[in-house]
Amino acid sequence: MDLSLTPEQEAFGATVRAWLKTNIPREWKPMGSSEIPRAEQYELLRRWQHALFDAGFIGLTWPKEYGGRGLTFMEELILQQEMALAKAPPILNVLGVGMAGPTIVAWGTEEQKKRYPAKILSCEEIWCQGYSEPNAGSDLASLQTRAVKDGEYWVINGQKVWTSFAHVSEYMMLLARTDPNVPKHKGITYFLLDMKLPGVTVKPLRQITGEAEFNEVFFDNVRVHESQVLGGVNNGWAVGLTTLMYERLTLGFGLQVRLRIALEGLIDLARRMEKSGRVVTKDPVMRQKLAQLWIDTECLKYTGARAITKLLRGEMPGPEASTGKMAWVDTHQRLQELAMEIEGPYSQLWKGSEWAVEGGVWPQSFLRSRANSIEGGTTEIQKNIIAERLLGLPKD
Amino acid sequence: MDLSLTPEQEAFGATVRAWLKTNIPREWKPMGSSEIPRAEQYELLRRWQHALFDAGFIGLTWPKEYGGRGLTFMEELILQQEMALAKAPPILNVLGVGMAGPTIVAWGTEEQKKRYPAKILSCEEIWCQGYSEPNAGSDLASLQTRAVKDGEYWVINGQKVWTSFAHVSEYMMLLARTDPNVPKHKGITYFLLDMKLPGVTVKPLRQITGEAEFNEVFFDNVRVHESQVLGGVNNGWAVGLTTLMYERLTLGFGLQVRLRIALEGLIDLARRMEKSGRVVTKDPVMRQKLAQLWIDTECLKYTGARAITKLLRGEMPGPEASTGKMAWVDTHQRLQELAMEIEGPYSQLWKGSEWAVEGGVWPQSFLRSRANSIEGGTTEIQKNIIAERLLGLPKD
Amino acid sequence: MDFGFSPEQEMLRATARKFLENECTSGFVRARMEEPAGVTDEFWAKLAEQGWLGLVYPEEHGGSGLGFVDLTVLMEEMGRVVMPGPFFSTVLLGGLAIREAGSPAQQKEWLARIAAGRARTTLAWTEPSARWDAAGVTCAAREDKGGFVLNGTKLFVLDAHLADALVVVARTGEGKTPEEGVSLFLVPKGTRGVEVKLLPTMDQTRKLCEVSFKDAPVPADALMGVKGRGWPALERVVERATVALCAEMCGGAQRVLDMTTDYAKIRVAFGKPIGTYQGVKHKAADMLVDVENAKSLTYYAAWAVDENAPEAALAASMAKAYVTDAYRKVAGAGIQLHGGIGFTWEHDLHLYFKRAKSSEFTFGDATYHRERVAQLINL
Amino acid sequence: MDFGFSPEQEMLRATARKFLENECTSGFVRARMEEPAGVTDEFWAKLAEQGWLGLVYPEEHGGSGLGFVDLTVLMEEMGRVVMPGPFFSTVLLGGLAIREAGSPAQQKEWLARIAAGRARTTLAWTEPSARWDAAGVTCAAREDKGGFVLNGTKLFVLDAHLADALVVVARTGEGKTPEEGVSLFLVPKGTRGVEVKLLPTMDQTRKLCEVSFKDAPVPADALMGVKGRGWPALERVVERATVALCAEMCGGAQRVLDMTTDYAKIRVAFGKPIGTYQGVKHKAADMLVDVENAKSLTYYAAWAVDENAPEAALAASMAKAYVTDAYRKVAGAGIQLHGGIGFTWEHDLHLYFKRAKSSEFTFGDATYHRERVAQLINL
Repeated sequence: MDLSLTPEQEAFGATVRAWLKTNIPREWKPMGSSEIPRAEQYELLRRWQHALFDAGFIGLTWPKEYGGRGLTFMEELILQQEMALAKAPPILNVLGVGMAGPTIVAWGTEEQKKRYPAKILSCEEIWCQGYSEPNAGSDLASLQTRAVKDGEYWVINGQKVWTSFAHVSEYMMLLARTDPNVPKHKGITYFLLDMKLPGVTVKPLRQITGEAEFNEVFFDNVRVHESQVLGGVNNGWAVGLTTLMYERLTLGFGLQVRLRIALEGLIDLARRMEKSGRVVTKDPVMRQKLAQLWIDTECLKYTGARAITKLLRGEMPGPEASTGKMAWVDTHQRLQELAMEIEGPYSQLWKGSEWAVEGGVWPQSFLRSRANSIEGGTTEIQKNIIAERLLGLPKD
Repeated sequence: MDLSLTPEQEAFGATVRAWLKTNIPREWKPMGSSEIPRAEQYELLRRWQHALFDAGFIGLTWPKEYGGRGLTFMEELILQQEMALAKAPPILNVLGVGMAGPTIVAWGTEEQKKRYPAKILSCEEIWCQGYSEPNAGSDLASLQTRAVKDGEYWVINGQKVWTSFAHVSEYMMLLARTDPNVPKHKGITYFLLDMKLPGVTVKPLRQITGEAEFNEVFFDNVRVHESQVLGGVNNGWAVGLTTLMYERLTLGFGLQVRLRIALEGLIDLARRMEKSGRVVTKDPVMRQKLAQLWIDTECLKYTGARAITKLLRGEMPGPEASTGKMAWVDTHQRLQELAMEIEGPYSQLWKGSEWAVEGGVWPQSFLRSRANSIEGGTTEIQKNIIAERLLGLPKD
Repeated sequence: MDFGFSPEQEMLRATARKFLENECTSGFVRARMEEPAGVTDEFWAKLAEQGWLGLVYPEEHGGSGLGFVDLTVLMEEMGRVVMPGPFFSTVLLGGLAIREAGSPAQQKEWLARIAAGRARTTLAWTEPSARWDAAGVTCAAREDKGGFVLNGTKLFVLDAHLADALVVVARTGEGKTPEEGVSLFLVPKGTRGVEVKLLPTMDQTRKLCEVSFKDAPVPADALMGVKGRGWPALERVVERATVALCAEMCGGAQRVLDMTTDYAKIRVAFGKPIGTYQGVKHKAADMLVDVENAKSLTYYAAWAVDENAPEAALAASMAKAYVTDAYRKVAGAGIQLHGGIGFTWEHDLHLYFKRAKSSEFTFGDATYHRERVAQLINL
Repeated sequence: MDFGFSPEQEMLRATARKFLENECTSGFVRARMEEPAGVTDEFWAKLAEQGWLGLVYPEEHGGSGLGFVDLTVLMEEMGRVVMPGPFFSTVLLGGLAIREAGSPAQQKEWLARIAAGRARTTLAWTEPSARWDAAGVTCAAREDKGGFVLNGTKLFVLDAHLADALVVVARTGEGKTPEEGVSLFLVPKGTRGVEVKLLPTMDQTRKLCEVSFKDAPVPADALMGVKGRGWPALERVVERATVALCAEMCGGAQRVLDMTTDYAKIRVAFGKPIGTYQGVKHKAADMLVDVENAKSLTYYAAWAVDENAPEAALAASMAKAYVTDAYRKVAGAGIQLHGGIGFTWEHDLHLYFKRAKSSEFTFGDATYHRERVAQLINL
């Protein structure tokens, strides 16, 4: 057991650090909370990701022939940590890099693998994820969007929801039902869908923060060529699952470090704010809460290190990989609640109030954090999965 | 809405108070925690209950003709409060008074009603409850103890478990299966079982406190006369449910006041103990926990008052009656956990240690409190019941 | 002892339920959220017509002379529809302060107008320090030419932009304790040197303002009660307003529970209504316990303030501590059990979630009130 | 970076698992609970034979020279069977104190004997004040005739009744800080004026004693290290022992989770295994998260103390705070999910539940360590 790095890894970290020092855009303002790309930042983030790509600091674990670096998860982890410490901007094409790319690399034809991954990394083509539907929330496999074969084309009709980035995406990872006459998991196909095809309509979905980070996407007789099927007809459930597993792991690294940034922001906040005339960090009750968040945040790092160690050893990730999301959600939501508690009445002041603390960023990230326990599988579903897959408890 | 009492009720309270002042046995030592009668106190408690009976301070709401006073729940509540304030000993025949008596009054033949209730109140005959079985925990109705008709007698074979007081009881409320060929709720009969009948064997069951408060009871061809059936053959489920409802309400009054006594004991403890050289009640973190317990304990009182008001008005008790047990369990278990936290390392010293705080009573009541969320229906089952019966959520 | 509502109170509830379901629909609330006023003159007139603006004021001042238990019923119903507008600020803050501390002339001048819907008021108390104790009052009232001159900044002032008069908490002097020297002033709209600025808020159904005083002159008769002795009256007002707020929160929490159980009965996942799953059932049961307990403590507190019971302050703090946590938990669980739909702007859940949050930090959060409980029970 | 166990460590785990399953059965544990000794000579000899008593001592003193990560593996396995007896007190408290603070002669005299199973030791630190800080050390060591005389009372001393020598924390003087003036003494069994009294405990697998000193004379060479400078060494010992305790707790928690999931698969209610119900599933998932997180922090702390990393003290406090809560919650949930059977003496769950509780209050509870974390991160 050893948490220290090899000289080569140290050197890689130093290279990243040095590069970040001079390349983080001046216009970028870290906001002291877990950050989700916001519409007004898209252009800046697009340039930022392209710069990362040019420098070779993205897609580290992807094969070289498809635009990656062919490195290990260790370098990925080091990169993520350095980015976090430097409070670097997030990646804009997060679903492309975290999900679409690895899935295409895993399941794609040689042609697909040559066509898509590199442009995902460079942010030339942004991807969104077409999984969720209004009537299939937690029960993803009950999706109803239909694809019917017509010559060389599939004709798609239906609706997706909660589609982040749909309005700026070039492509969508689309799950559609191609055989309604078999059990629900078996009749689903995974399509690489061009968002500019006729019949695709994107409608922003306003959320409780007042912003429209998500969208509804409607398909009205959208004709997709059969070459855009990924991993074979009616094999979409298996293809989609790969992505989900991969998503949890790589997003996991990033989540922990961004949580750490948020926590440092919170502690700064606590040092500045007062309750009943006493600085918040000097209040014994608040110290307990802050310390617990510190412990929980650090814990995610070591749980992550255990999971990566298994990956690096070529073993299957164990329970520690799957519990990470639940622990992250719980910690992040508590962190955001505590920010509200620290701000007290100030938490009520929205951006635009000149009295709002830090421009009102915390109330907004607090509201956004409520979705953490819903998006990417509700906490309830996560617990079912953990109980059934990891603990072997019987299915209902 | 009015929490104050009528002059008559005030007078009744004064009478009780005056009587308690001179009649609480000198040997009785309140122990500062929610109290369960302990084996070594049985004789004292038997005399105590008989004295209460002679004074007319028990069975207040029972009909006069069966040994009761024919009063309302209001007088019962006042009585319970005065007993609590005076730190009076608990009632020994708690299952007889809380469950058996009211059920017999509700369902019994005139003969049964003349025979049993008065002796329950006077503590001449102690009752135990034969519901739980080893393979029918939460799923009570799946009980397997069999009763087979043989002439005028029913022949009982089977086993009960978690039977408090079985070793000192004269009678048991016994649920046994009399028809195995109908759905499980429909083939159960309620018997008034004489514990001295041949074939009844009581075996103490040691629990995690080291004491044997509960028993296993075995039936080996026990012959019970058919006159001992209560409420009709195969009607036992309905009869048993009455008792459970009644139990929750009347035990509820007592539970709240005993919780209040325990809380006062806990606060006394906190005033005496120190953490890192500071009196516990001056520690801001502990003050939060103590205040929360105070609030939760008081809350039970007002929730109870709402339930009683409905009873007094002749309405069905609403949600507030059913949520009481869950809230009580949660509050009491937290109270006991807090006692351990306050004692710190002292919580490890068991009775017999001369360094043990208050003779080691808290660690023992802490351990005992773990059963609160299991006995009388687990918290999980309570939540199912609340969700289904009160909120109307669908059954599985 | 009778710890339930009277037939008259149940009738008030039924009337209020029906009125608000018709008049204060989700569409109405959302329209008001987008506007500075947060209320329409028409709606306000109807509240007056119902007699609710003067519900707890004496009949001699045009009120109905009812008590806080009655008000509790009304507040629950208002919370149930997250009613926007200056009801709370006018009736429970400004108006109640006038009732508690105002001179007979001030009461006569203002209460009847409030009850009739012809005047709106509020309380300018907290400052940028966001303190709830007397030490937080630093806004200065200096005696000058037979009157006073106010200087300082008040923050988080509810609906000040709508108020015809502000009750201003200011310091006229220093004493042995921070409570000494606190005075209340009745400052009408348009007073020179008073600037009101509306601030964007997370809970758009509650409008908060900054009120700044720059050498604002007020006449001697603006003083409410005895100079430097305003704190006890303020405490009484806040205690009562806190109880009313708790009732409003109870109503909101109950509504979230109702919406959630309704949804759990119809939303299907994995072939069954989600309410079939214990994961949902157990959370719903927890919500019910929270809601019922919240009500018990609130009703008790309402009774205690009505009776001027010695434990009224304790009862109010117990209620605020519990109800704050309960509403926050219930509103959060409501969103969680609704899943994605509960996170949309379109669904009403966020209105409750945000109201729960704004209420949490009004008059002190749960931690603050637990510490107060600890003090009041002499820990 | 490699944050997993080595093949050798995995082998140690397999060996320990097999050995303890055979030798430290539930029957063995229960028999030891009933006796004052809490261990048999035979069992102790076998621990020595396995090389575990000297695992973390240098080879020159008969140990294996392994580190705390190796020890973590062993402690997890010992916790898994709630192993009774003076392993913890001898190896992690007395022995480690001798290793950290003892003179070369003291180390030579004692460590090899401990490793060989021929001597048992413990640490007499806490007093009736139950404080974990230096201010809690009031037991007096007065210089007298070239040696020292001890007076005072130590409480909650693990296994003192079995110890061949006590490491006694006593005060030889006052300084600017409470830490100054704290000294350590190595006091062999049978020293005049030393009285050891075994106290009945809730967790019968842990034997606690009162040790009182009445003018107990100890020679000058009983002093360990520099007079008045014993506190830093004691802190190091306690930091390491805390990490070892956390590992033991992790092992216990994992075993409770295993028992509970096994039971949930076979226990039937309402016609289905209870593990089918979300009420059980979700609790079990929470338990798993607690257990895995507890391990992550413990492994990190073990690595940090092995490396003498500057953050070792922080890592130890983070681990103790988290693991304490985790084991308590997991053991409680284990009983709850077992229902009635989990509340019986016969079932082993209570052994874990009680060990969780005794461990909670050993070296400070979660609240204490969270405050320490707050200090160490400069809040």
